[in-house]
Amino acid sequence: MAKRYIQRHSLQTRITHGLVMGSCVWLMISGLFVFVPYFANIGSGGLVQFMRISHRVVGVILIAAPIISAIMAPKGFKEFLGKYFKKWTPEDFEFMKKFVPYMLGPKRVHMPDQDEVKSGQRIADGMLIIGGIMMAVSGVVLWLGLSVFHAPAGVITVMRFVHDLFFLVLVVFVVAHAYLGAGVFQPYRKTKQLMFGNGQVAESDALYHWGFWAREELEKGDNVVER
Amino acid sequence: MQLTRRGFFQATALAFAGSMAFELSSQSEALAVPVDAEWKLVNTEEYTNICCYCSGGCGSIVSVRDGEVINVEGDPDHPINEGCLCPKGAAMFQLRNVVDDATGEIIHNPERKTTPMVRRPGATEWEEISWEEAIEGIARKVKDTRDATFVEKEKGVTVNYTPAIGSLGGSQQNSEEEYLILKMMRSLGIVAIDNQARV
Amino acid sequence: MAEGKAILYDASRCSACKGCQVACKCWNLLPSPMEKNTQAWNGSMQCPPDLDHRTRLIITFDEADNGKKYGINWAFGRRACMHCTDAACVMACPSGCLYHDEETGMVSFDRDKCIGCKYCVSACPFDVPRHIGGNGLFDAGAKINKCTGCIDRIKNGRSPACVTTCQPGALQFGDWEEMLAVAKERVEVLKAKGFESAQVYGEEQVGGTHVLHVLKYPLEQYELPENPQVSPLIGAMNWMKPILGVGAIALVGGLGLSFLTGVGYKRPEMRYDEANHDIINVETGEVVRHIDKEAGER
Amino acid sequence: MTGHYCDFKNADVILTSGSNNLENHPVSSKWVQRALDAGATWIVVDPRFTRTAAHADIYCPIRSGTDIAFYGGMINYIIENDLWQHEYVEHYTNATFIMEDGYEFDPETGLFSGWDESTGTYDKHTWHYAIEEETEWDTSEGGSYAWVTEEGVPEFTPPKVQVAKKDPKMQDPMCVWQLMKKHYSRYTIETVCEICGMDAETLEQVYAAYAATGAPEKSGTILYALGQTQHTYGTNNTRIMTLVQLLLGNAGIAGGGLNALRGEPNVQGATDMAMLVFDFPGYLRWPNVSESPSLRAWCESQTYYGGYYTNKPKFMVSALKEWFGDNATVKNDYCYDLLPKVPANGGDYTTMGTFHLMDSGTMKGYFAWGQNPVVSDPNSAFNRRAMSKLEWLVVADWVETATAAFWRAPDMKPEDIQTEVYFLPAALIYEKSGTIANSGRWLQWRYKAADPVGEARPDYEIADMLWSKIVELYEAEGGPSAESITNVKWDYYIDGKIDPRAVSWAFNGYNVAGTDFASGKVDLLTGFPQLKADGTTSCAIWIYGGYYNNSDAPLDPAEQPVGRRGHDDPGELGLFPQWAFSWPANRRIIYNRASADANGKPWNPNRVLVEWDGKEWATRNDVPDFVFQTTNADGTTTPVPPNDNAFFMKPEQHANFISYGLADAALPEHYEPFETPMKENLLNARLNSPCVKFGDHESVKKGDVETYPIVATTYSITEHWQTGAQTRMCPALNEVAPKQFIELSPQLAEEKGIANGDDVRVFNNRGSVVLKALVTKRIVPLEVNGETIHEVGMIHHWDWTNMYSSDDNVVNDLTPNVGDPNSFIPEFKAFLVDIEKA
Repeated sequence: MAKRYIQRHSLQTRITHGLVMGSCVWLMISGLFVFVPYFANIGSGGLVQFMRISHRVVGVILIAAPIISAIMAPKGFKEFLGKYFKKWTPEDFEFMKKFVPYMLGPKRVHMPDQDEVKSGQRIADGMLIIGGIMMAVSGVVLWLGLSVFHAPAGVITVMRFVHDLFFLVLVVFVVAHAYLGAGVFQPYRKTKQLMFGNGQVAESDALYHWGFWAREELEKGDNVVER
Repeated sequence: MQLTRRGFFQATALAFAGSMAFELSSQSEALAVPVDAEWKLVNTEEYTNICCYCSGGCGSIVSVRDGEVINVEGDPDHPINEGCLCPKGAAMFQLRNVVDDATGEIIHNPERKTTPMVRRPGATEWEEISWEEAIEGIARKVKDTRDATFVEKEKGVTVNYTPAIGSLGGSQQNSEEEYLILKMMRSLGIVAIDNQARV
Repeated sequence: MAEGKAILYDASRCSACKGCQVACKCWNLLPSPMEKNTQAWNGSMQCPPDLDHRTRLIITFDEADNGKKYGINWAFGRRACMHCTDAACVMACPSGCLYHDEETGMVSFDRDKCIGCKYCVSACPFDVPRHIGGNGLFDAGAKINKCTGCIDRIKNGRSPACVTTCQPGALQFGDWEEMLAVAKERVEVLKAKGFESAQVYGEEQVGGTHVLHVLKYPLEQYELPENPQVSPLIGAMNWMKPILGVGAIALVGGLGLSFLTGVGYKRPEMRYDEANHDIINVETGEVVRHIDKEAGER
Repeated sequence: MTGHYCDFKNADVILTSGSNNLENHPVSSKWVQRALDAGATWIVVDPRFTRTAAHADIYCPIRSGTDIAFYGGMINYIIENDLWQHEYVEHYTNATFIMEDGYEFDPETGLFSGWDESTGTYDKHTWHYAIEEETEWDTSEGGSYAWVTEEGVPEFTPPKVQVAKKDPKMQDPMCVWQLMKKHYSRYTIETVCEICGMDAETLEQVYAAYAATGAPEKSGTILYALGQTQHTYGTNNTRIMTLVQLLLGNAGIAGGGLNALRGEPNVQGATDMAMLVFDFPGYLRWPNVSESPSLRAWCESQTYYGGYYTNKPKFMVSALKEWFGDNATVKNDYCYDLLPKVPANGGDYTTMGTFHLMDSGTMKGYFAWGQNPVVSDPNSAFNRRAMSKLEWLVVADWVETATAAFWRAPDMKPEDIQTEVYFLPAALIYEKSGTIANSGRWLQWRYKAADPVGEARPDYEIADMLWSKIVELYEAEGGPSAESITNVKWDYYIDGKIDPRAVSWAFNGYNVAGTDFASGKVDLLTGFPQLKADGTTSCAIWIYGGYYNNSDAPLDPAEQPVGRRGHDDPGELGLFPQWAFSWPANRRIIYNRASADANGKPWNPNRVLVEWDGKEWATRNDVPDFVFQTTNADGTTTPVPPNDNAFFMKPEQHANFISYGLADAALPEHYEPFETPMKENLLNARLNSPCVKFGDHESVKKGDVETYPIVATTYSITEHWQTGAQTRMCPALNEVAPKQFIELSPQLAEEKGIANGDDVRVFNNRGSVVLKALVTKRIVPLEVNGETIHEVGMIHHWDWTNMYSSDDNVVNDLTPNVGDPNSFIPEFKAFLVDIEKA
C-alpha cells in the first residue's frame, strides 16, 4: 500500500529558508570574529577582515532573501503571517505547559494536537523572526553609520547593544530550532526532510506533530501525495 | 622609569660620539646603540644639526640608518631649545622624506628638485641637464657679461666692478658657503651683493 | 585616582604653534594631504578643524570677549586621546587591539589587531578614535588611528613626541601624581593672576585621565565635554559575552540531557482514516484514537 | 642681539614690540615663559592681538608704523617722571657730551640741521661733538700704537684723538641730554595716543611698567623683529629702542639689551660675512669710491681714534691676506686695488635697486642663492617684469621657487621671455657640514648626516665648481682685470675636495708662516687679539677669531670651540660659555661692562656678569667686553680698574643718544609711513621721512588715503616661513595652515559685507590679490586723530609654485618698493589698500 505524504513546504519556501539559514549561520560565525576576542585575533588580520566583509555581504542576503520571497509570493507571505499570528487555543497553551517535561521525557509525556504551526514553534520561530529583524536593522545602522555616514556615537552604542543582545537571543533560539528542526531530538527525526528534502512529511509524522493540521490536510487531500 | 633629559643623553652618548667624529672615522654601525629591536631608531647613527628656520639656533638630531634619514627631532642637550622644535623645525624630516598619502610609503619628497635644469629662452618647460653643462653654461655667461660691462676706472680711481651682475641670498647657507659665494662674487667685481638681511 | 604617567597640557602656556601636531605626524609617520590644494579654508587657525584619519592631535582655538577695551580671551586647547583610566574604547574593543599600558596607564593600540569595527569610535566620550583606510561601503581594512601616548618613545626613555617638541613647556610628561601637583599649583598661580575660571581637567573625569589639562578660561572655550561618561551599555555589552558563554553551555547541556532522554524513542507508524476519523496503527491495524467530530473534536 | 635667547629668562620686564616672537621665533617662548615664572611682566605692543599677545600681561594695540611716536613718548615719560638710571646715563652714555654749535631739530620743518634740499641728504657736520682738544696716537716704540710703524703695515696717517667737550652736570643747553630732553618733550601722552591710536590709560600702563626697569637692579629687555625694521625709518625705530634701553640702564646687563629676533637661520652669518653691498666681513666697510679708493684711504677713513676699532687695519690686512694669499704683499697694497669699489650710487645695488637696474637693462645676470625675491620683495609684479629683461638667471635651491619659475607666473608669457634660467639643486642642511650663526651670535656646527638626494650638492661644492670653471676661462682667455680673479687664493680643499673646514680655518685666522692648506698644516690663532697689520696673519673675518682655534685637531669640529657641548652655567644666567662659541671672543652679552656700576659693582648681585673686587675683575661669568687687563711685554697681565669706557666699539667709548651714524636723523623722529592714512604729521611739519629711499621710482605708484583708506600690514605665521618655498614643501605644514588669509575686524567686515571665510579682494595701485577672510575680534579699529582707522593684516607665504599648495596671488604685489635710507629695507609693515568681497 502506498504511503501518504503531505506537501508542507513549497520549493520557494525551502530555498528561502535555506538562504536564511545559511546566511544566519555564516553571520553568527563571522560575527564571532568581532564578538569574541579570541577569534578577533586569529591570523594576521586578513581572515578577520574577510569575515567582517563577508558579514556585510551575507547580511544583505539575510535581509534580501525573505523580502524577495515575500514579493514573489505575496499570498503565501500573508498566509505565513496568519499562521504565526493567530489566537491561541487551549491546546496551544497545553503544549507550552508540557514543553519542558516533554523535552526531558518524550517517551512518557504526550503532547496535544497542534495546528500547522505549533505554539512552541510560533514562539521560537517568532523569536527568530523578531531577532532577525532587530539584527538587520541594527546591523544596517551600524554598517552605514560607521562607513558612509558618521552616526552619532549614542546611536551606534545603542545599536551595538541591540545587535549584541539579539545575537544572544538568536543563539538560544537558533540552536533550539536546529536541535528540533534537524531532528537531533529523537521524536523529531526525519523533520529535516521538510526543509532540506522534498518538503513533504509522512502521514504518521504529520499526525504526531500537527494533529489538527494533518487530519485537515488528509481530509482535503489537495496536498497529499501517495507513493 | 626616569625620563630626564640626561637619561636620554646617556642612552645616546655613544651615538653622539660617533657623530662628532664622523669626519675622522668612517661611519660605524658599531657606534649605534641598539635599544629595542622594534624601536624606530634601532641601529641609527645620530648627527647633531641646527634648525633651518628662524635664527634661534635650535639644535636637532638627525637619525640615520643605512645612509637614509629616519628621524629628525630636537636635541635634548641643546641649551637653547632643550629638545624642543616649533612646527617648522619639527617638520624638517619632511624636507627630505615624506609619507606618501596615497600608499603610506616613505618616499623622498617629490616636490624637491634634485637635478640641474635649464629653461631656455622662450621655453615653456624645464630641461634636465648635467652639472657639467650647467656649470659651463653659467661660467660662460658670467664671463661674457662681466667682460662686456666691466668698469676698470672711474674718474681716475681703480674701481674694477661690473654693474651688470647681481647676487642675492646667503642666509640659508652655512657661513663657509656664504664666504665662498661672497669671495667669488666680489672677485668677479660684483657690487650688487645682498641677502635676506635686506628684507 | 589614576597611576602611572601623565601628559600635562597647560593651556596657559600653550602658544598654539602646532609644533605638537607636526611632531606627532613626523614621529608616527602619519601622512598629510598631498594632492594640490585639497584642503579647504575653514575660517579659523584650527587646522585641520578636527581629528581625522591622518591626524591624532589638534590644537583648538576659541575667541571670547574679555570685557576689556583691548584684547580677547583667546583660548588654545588640545584635542587628542585623553588616555582615560576607565577607557571606554578599551572596554569596547573586541579584538584587544586597544589596551591599557600597565606601566604608564596610556591607552595604546596594536594596529595589527585592529579589525576595523569602530566600536571604539562610538564608545569614546571624547570622540577621539579615527580610522585610516576603510572608507566607503565595505569599509575594508580600516585601522584605528589615535594617539598612542608614544609608548614606544616612553619605553625607550623619551617623552612623547608632542611633549618633546613643545617650546613653551605647555606639554610636560611625568608621573601622574607629579603632573597633577604641577597642574594644581599652576591653577593657583592663574587664579592669583585673575583667571578665575582656571581649573584642572582630567583628575576626576573617567577615572582620571592620563592627559591632564590646565585650563585658563572657562570650560566652554575648550572642546572638552563637561562630564565625560562611559555609556553603561558598553559595560553591559561586556557582561553579555560571559552570559552568552554560560547560556550556551547550559543550553547545550540541557539539550544534551533532552537528547539522552529521547534516545531509544520509538513510536508506531500511524495513518488516518479520514472516512471514519480514526487514527490507526499501521502495523496492528488497531484504531488508536477516534476523532469524535460530532462532539466538536477536530 | 646684544644678548641671546636664554638670557630672556633674566628679565624683569619683557617688551615685545614689532615682533610676534611666540609665532615667529617660537624658541623664545621657552625663555619668556621662564621669565614669567620668575615673576616677570610681559608687555606686547602690536597692531594685532597675536598668539604672542594672548599671553601678555599687558597688551597695547598700535597703528602700524608709529613706533617712534610710541617710544618717543616713553622717553618723555621716563625723563619727566625721573625714572631714568642716573649713574648709568651719566657714566656710560654721551648724555654729558656737548654738541657742535648749530645742531638743532626744527619741528616747523621736520628737519635736522644740515639738510640739503638739492641732494636730499644731510650734511652731518653739526651732528658731531664740540671738540675740546685733539691729540695724536703714540706710535713710538713701546707706545700703544707702535704697530702702525712696523714693517709690512700699510702706510696711513693715524686719526687724531678727539676729546669732546662735556658737562658732567648735563645742564648745558647744547649737551646731548638737554637736546634729547627737549626733542622728546613734544611727545606727550595725548599726542602719542592721537598718532598711535591706543587709549591713554593703556599707554601709561605700558610706560609705567617698562620704565620701572630704570631701577638699577631691574632689567628690561626689548624683543623686536621686522615689525620695527621694515619701515622707511626702520633704522631709527631700532635706534629709539636703544635710547630707551640706555636711559633705563638696560643695555649690557643680563636680562636686558636690545634683541633683534632675526628671521633666517644664518642671516646673522650672512651679515657677519658681509653679503651686503657696502660691507666687508666682520662689520668693516667694503672699499668704496668716495671714502676708500685706496688701502691708505681705507685705513684713514675707517680706523677709529679710540676704542677697539683702532685695530681696523689689522683686520683688513689680515682679510686681504686671506683673500689673495701669497699674492698680497705690502708692496701691492695687499691687492686692495683688485677688489671692486662700491660706486657712489651704491644704494642702487641693494635688493630693491637691483630690480630697477634689471628694468633699465643695466643688470643682465643674476644669482639667487636660496632666496626668493620674486615673492619676498615688495611690488613683486614689477620685480617679475623686471626680471624678464635679464639675459640669464641662476637659482640654487631645494625646490623650484617662484624666482626660478618667474617666467611661468600667471601673468607671464614664457614664449616672450628670453631669460635663460639655470636651476641648481642644493643639498639640505643635514646633507652637508658647516658653521651657522644664530641671532645670539652663537656659532654652531652642523654635521652632515646623509648624502644629498639625487644630484643635489652643497652650495660650497656648487660655488667651487663654478669658481673653478670661471678661473679656467680667465686663465685661458684673459679679460679685464683678470688678476682680480686669478690672484685669488682658493685653496679650501682637504684630500683634494672642497671642504668647509678649510674655510673655517680662514675664518678663525692663522699665522701665515706656519700654515699650508694644501698639506693640511695649519697654525691657527687663538683669537683676534693676535691679528697683525703686517701681513703675517691671515683671517677672513676677525670677529670669528677663536671659534675654530685648535691646531691639534683641525679636521675635527667637535674638538673646536664651535663644537663644544658643555653645560657649565656660571652665575646660572644661561650664559653657557662652554657651549659652542659666541662671537666676539665668546662674549655672550655684549657691552657687559655696563652690568656693573662705575666702581665695577654689579647693579644686581643676582645677575653678575663681571665684578671688580677692588684689585681685579675677579668675577667674570661672561667674557669681559671691555679692556679689563693689559698684557705686559713679559706676558704677565695688569688689571685695568673700572672706568666709564663701557662701549668700547665706539670711538668715544660711550653709548650714543645723539649720533651722526645714520643718514636720516641724529635723534629718532616720528614720520609717517610712506603710504599713511594721516593728512599731517602731528609731531612735525614733515609727513614722510625726508630720506625715504626709492620713493620717486615710477614703479612705486604711491597710493593716497582717499583712494585706499585701509592700513595694511604683512607678516608671517608660525606654521609657514617666508615665501613658503620651504614650508609648503612639507605636507604637514600645509595641513596645519592650508591657505593664505587676510585678518580683518568684524567692524570692517560688516562695513564691506564680508563674512568669515569669504574671498576678499585686496587692491591698490600696484596690484590686486584675492585672499581668504579671517574675520576676528583680535583686530580692532583704532581712533587716530579723531578718525576711525581700519587695519588689515595679510600673510604672504604663497605663490604659484608647489605641488601641494599654491596660490596665484602674491601678497607682495601690493607692498611698496620704498625703503629705509640706512638699511635699504622695504616698508612691508605699513601701506594702504582697499578691500572688497571677491
